[in-house]
Amino acid sequence: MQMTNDNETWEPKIIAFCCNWCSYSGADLAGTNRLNYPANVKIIRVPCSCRINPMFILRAFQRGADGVIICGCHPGDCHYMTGNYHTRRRMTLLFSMLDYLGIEKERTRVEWVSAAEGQRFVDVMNDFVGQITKLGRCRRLEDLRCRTN
Amino acid sequence: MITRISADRLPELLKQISELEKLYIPVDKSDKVSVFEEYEPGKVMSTKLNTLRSAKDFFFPQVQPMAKFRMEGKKIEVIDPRTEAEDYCIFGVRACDVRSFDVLDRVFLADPVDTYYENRRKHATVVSFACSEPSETCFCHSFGIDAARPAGDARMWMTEDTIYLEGISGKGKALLEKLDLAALSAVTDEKAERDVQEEVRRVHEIQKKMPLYSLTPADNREKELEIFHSPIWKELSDKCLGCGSCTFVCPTCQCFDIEDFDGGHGVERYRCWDSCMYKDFTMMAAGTPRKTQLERFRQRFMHKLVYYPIRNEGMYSCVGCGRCLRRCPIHMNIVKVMKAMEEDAQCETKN
Amino acid sequence: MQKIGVFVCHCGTNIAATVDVEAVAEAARHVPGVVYATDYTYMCSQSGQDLIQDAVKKYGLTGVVVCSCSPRMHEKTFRKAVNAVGMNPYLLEIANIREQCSWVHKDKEIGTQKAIALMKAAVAKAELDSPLTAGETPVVKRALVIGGGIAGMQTALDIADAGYDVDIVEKNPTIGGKMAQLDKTFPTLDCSSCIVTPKMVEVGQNEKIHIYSYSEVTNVSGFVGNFKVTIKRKARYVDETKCTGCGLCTEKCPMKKAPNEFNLGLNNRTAVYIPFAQAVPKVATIDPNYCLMLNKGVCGLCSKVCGAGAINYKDTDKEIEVEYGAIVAATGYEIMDVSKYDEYAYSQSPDVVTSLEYERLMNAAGPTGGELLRPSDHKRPKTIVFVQCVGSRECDSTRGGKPYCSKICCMYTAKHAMLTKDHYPDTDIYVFYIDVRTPGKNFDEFYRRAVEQYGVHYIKGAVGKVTPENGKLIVQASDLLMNEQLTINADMVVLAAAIEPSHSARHLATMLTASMDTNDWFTEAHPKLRPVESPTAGVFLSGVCQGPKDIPETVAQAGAAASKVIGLLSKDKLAGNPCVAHSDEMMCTGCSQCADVCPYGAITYVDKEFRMRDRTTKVRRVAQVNPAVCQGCGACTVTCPSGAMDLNGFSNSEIMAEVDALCR
Amino acid sequence: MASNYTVTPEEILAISGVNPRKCMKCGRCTATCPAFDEMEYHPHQFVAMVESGRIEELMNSRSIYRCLSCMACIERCPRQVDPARLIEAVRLAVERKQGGNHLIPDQVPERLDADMPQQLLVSAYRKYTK
Amino acid sequence: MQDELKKRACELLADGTVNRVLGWSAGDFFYDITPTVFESAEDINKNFVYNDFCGANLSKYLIAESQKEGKIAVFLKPCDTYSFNQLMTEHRLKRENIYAVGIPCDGKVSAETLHDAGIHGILAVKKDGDDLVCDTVYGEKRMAFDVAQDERCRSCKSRKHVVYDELIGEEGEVLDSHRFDEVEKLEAMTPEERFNFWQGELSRCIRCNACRNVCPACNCELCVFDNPKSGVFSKAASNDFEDANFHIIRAFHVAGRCTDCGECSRVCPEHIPLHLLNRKFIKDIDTLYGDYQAGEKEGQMSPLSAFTEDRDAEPSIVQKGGIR
Repeated sequence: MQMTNDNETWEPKIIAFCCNWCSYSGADLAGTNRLNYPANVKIIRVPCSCRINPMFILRAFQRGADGVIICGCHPGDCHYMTGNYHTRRRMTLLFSMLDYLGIEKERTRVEWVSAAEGQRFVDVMNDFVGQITKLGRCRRLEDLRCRTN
Repeated sequence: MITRISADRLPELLKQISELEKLYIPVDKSDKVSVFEEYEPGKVMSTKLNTLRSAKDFFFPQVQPMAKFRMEGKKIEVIDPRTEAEDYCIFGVRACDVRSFDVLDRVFLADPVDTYYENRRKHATVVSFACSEPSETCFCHSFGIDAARPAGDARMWMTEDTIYLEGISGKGKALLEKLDLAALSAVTDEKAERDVQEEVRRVHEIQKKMPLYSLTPADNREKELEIFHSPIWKELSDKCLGCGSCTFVCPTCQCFDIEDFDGGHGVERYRCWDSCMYKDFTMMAAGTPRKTQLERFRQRFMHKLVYYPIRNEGMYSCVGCGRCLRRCPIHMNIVKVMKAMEEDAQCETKN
Repeated sequence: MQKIGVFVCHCGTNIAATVDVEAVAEAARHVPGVVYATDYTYMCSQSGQDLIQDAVKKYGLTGVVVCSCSPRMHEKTFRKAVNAVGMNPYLLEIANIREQCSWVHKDKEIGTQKAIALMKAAVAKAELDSPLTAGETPVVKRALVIGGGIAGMQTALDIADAGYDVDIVEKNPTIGGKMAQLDKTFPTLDCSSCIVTPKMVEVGQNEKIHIYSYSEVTNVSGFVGNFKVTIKRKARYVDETKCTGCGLCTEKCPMKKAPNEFNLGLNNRTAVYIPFAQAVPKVATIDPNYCLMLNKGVCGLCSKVCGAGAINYKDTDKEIEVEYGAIVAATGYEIMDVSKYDEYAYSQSPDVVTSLEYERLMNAAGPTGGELLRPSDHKRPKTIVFVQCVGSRECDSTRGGKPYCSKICCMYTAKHAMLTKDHYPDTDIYVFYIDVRTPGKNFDEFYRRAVEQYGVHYIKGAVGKVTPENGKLIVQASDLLMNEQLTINADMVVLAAAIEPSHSARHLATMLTASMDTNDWFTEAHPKLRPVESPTAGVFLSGVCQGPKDIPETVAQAGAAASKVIGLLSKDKLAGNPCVAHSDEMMCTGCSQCADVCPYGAITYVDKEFRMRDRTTKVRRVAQVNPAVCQGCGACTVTCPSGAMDLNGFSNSEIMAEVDALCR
Repeated sequence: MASNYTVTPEEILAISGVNPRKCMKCGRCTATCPAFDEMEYHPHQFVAMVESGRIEELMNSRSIYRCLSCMACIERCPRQVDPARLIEAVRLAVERKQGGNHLIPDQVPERLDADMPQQLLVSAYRKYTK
Repeated sequence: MQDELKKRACELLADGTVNRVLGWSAGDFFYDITPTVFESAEDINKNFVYNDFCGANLSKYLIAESQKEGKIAVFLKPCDTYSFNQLMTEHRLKRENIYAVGIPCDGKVSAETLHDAGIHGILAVKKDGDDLVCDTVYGEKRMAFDVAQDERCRSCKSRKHVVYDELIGEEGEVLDSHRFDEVEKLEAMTPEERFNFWQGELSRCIRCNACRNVCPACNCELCVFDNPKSGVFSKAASNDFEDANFHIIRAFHVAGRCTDCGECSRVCPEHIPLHLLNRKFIKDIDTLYGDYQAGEKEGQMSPLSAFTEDRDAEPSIVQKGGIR
């Protein structure tokens, strides 16, 4: 591992999976209202939070993401009725397992953001980026072959 | 010329070697786990019979980077990761694993030479370690290997209080010469020779008591097709889980696959162990040549006991280390296969 | 090799102000797979779309990425545009560089870098996009309404009005439902049967409507537009086509001890019966539990008197299978069994009645001919206690209590109190309430009338115990406002029992793969926006089966359900959503986990024969997704351990390619 | 120590294990209470008082000793608020305030005497056999 | 016990109940046990064994065997019956082709444990009271049976057979095991320590797939890691990520389905305590969603497919050390 003094230039990479119906619209609303949040957050649109396979989250960490956040409709509001209930169980268990393996629980998060909660989306992202920045680079699941250099 | 040193000087001996070149010794990580590791002062050499993984890793590691393709936009640059290896010493290799190097050499060093293997192989000095307490799973003697007098560049015996060293090849002798043996109060004398002879005799006596002592492989070079079509394979392979543990712990299995990994900025091409027991082994667009577990199972054992000897003057590509006997989840191991082949052959002759 | 075109929109200055759009286009040109990239002021304008269309033709593009506003804005626009020049619309991807980039970042450098990353992710996904075509299925132009109460009748009438055939399946011998049993309706106090019986006649006479009375749905298969429904026609022992409903058989029948369901068992009827005078269809039914001929083989009187020769003792249950395009559940409600609430002595005294029983006791066509007489001694009650919320709003379900408010009790109790006072002004009426809930047009006015005009004693508090004693009912209760404990010697106690879903609803929901809440009310597809649709496509909800409602609400929902059905039946073919799950049968193990999580019941299993690599064949159970039913949530794709399930348009490899690109 | 002991509503809730906020003020507890006439505060008031934090008043009231622990209110309560449990908890709080604590069942027999009210025995019996 | 099983197996063949018997046979030693299908009484009398080393779970073999012609008898130890039920739940077995015989088990031993304890040259093993007595070339060696047992047997969850057509011996009970103790120890560590622990263990993984191929829950037609189209295809554990990724995904795929039979840890040639991953999921599921034992009943819904609308914990419940 040769990246010792790169923390000055280091910017966290954060992948946000957003469900199409609530959270992606919430993120759009944040834009419509011209609310700011860090550019480190990159959003991937999925039809429902229950579409998110643990493989995607591990993949993000492999490729150098420092935090992964999943946003879905509030429980009870899922466009597909039950999707986020599945997400809730799956991700609770997955995050617990990741933490068990030493991948700090602060690096993964699930938030319920509705289409009306543009401000909340921004607050959540600001908070999450801050949290990841404090934690620093995620090396524990990183695949060095994916490094730029 | 055998040199004897007091056994409690072993750490100093190791330290001396490590000052000359990189040194690898077997280390016990726990009761259950022993592995080859780079020597550092304070590390204690394992006297376990065998490491979990075989010593083939040194020359034929599980993952061997072969090339890198760096991509910048639409430009591609090819990078050769090969660099000349430094000299290093592998200390404490058992007789069976030492023989496995010969088996692998005949594959990788035959024309065309595998440069990745050759690079690692030619820089290594192998110091073998005679077995003092063979186990019932050991059957190296079946393949003409003397566990009590292992091959290698140099060899070592260890009794309760003494270690004995002997150089074999030029490389091995040279290494021993470079050591300051006097500082270890080493003695080279007749007693050393006698002690070793006695130790070898003792071990041979023990071996005679082992259940696998009488196991002798038949020379099957003439019976290739007969064995290939034998009914034994179905029964044996039905039980096989097709997991591949045997191939991965085997010191002589040398199948590999070449894969590309796209890391986003470039592609890394690497070679990694593969197993002929896998259903996707040598998968091609049209499928695989061996479609059933029977064919795959047969392939592994035919290769070890028939095909390899045919091409290598009767040399088997099993060294009797016993790892597969211990690790196969369902104990469907090479000994059972050898015995089934033998029984089958006897039936044939009777008929 | 893919040939991708990238089109970067300025959106005036909306994007261009914080994103260097030219730099994004330039960066795109260096991305492997991209053969053309450009930027333009308004990509969504006609000339912008022309630009895309020209490039598709000129460069033979295999994929298009538009970097612009949210896909929720213009994905459809651009998909239509590329489709117009022969490209599959699902080969187009949007990179959202406005809402999720230029509008949320201020620094142009940062904005540009992020826009480039988003563009690359979209390109990565576009490279893996495959053309998708929505499947089409024909629609059977016939609807099924399950339940013939006011909800079912209204839905059927509205659908029939639009010219479509409708069948009603009703488990009772007549349609009409609960409303036919009511005396008056609140808050107008108009006669219930005067409203509902003309509707029943209208249904019976409508040539587009076919009534399967005394029938049940026993199996449902298929999916939206193409349901196959098995209807069991229970043996009636009377030929519907011959019976004229003259009623002669019911007069002659010697077996007169069958409890009269229509009057809730408050009196008896004959073994051959017509539930009530205005029944539709007006056809007699023989009750096999009581008929002497069917049980003992002696009698046969009805057959002898029937001039039409309609009686058939050898009748058996028959099953018929009918195809429908849409199904409406209108299964209504039942009154909860209050016998477990023994403190109210319902099972100890006949003078403790439920409100529906009280309704019959008040009804001119009821067992007492409309005169209010208490069941035990047929005397007129002088003091009547009404107990509210019996079984409703309960946390504890061990006695069958319901956590919900039954909604209609407050109003019908006020109605009962007033009607009673109207007929017998000297009656003392006490209503023990927890809350009085009167939201609705003219509802509170109605309730206040009971208090102010009629002097009904409304007491905030509950009844603790009812003890039958010497022909009286000793009611022990609390008055919370006065902070005192009361004892009332009542002649009758009327329990406002909770209403609960029809007991057959759960079984029906399973057949329909429609979901239900924990109380067995049908769940709507969206609680706000799709209140009359079930989450299962093609299944609609009408009336109380979805939750407690009064009559006008029920009728309104029935009409809404009808309009949804009409909307569905008006289509000749249904175009599906192509972004649906599909299973790779070679990999599927048939473990059923995907079906467990599918909220739509879109996954079924078949035993399929496979040719193995070694040329043997093997029969395996594999999952199949019905694309007409699947809505594309993707829950199954994650639950599938072998990765056999994947989602079109959001495949595993596509999402991972996006992850890779964004992490780069 | 003992005299400084103050009782918070949270403590009452922890002891009783019920949530008085679930009460919808139907009054079934009061309607059914056989000791109603003896009480200054009635079961439904108990619930309201605990909820609004008026614990001290309750502890000083004789009403809590009028409860027979007949559990009729628990039986009737539709919301699982179980007033009798709250009353029991308040009684326990009083005892704690006096420096006492839970009795263990073995200590009960030695404290029995002829003056002990019958209802206390019944109450203890119910408590310790649950 | 062995004789009783042999007798019963022969009877079942003789009376035509079955045409094959799935049991165990040994090779040169008493411990190199191989699951074997017997077709004749002769074969059974000659080769059938049932001893302390018969740890192999036979239920997975039934996936293929029950598809074949005729009925097969299978001997199932208590923990194997859980796997059997789970496979039934997942529609992987043809029940009508199986005759399940429940047999007792009081803990199994792997020869590896003896070897690792330095007992070599073993010629025979006997049980003597609470000890295993090994007759070796180097003299008699003793080891307490408790210590010699596989980890999974020391923390045995159940001696009860949850399914069988016939039971030989006495029925046991579900035990109050301490199988989560090790998991709890790990949870109590710092993330750093946990990470180092797991990296130390998982980095030894050689991706031989023994854990996967022996696992009754891993019965996919094609594993995602063998499927070039899955996006996670890879043959080698080329680095730390791949090591962890394989085992996390595998544990997740069997979560809610893993019966904790412990075969994965038994067969791992690198002695990686894989059961600690599966048990973490089991423990979390028990804590959050109520006790659930996969395979306890046929047709159970996996807790990962089920949910409650209002009682499920939010993912934020995961605190340091996961769910405690």
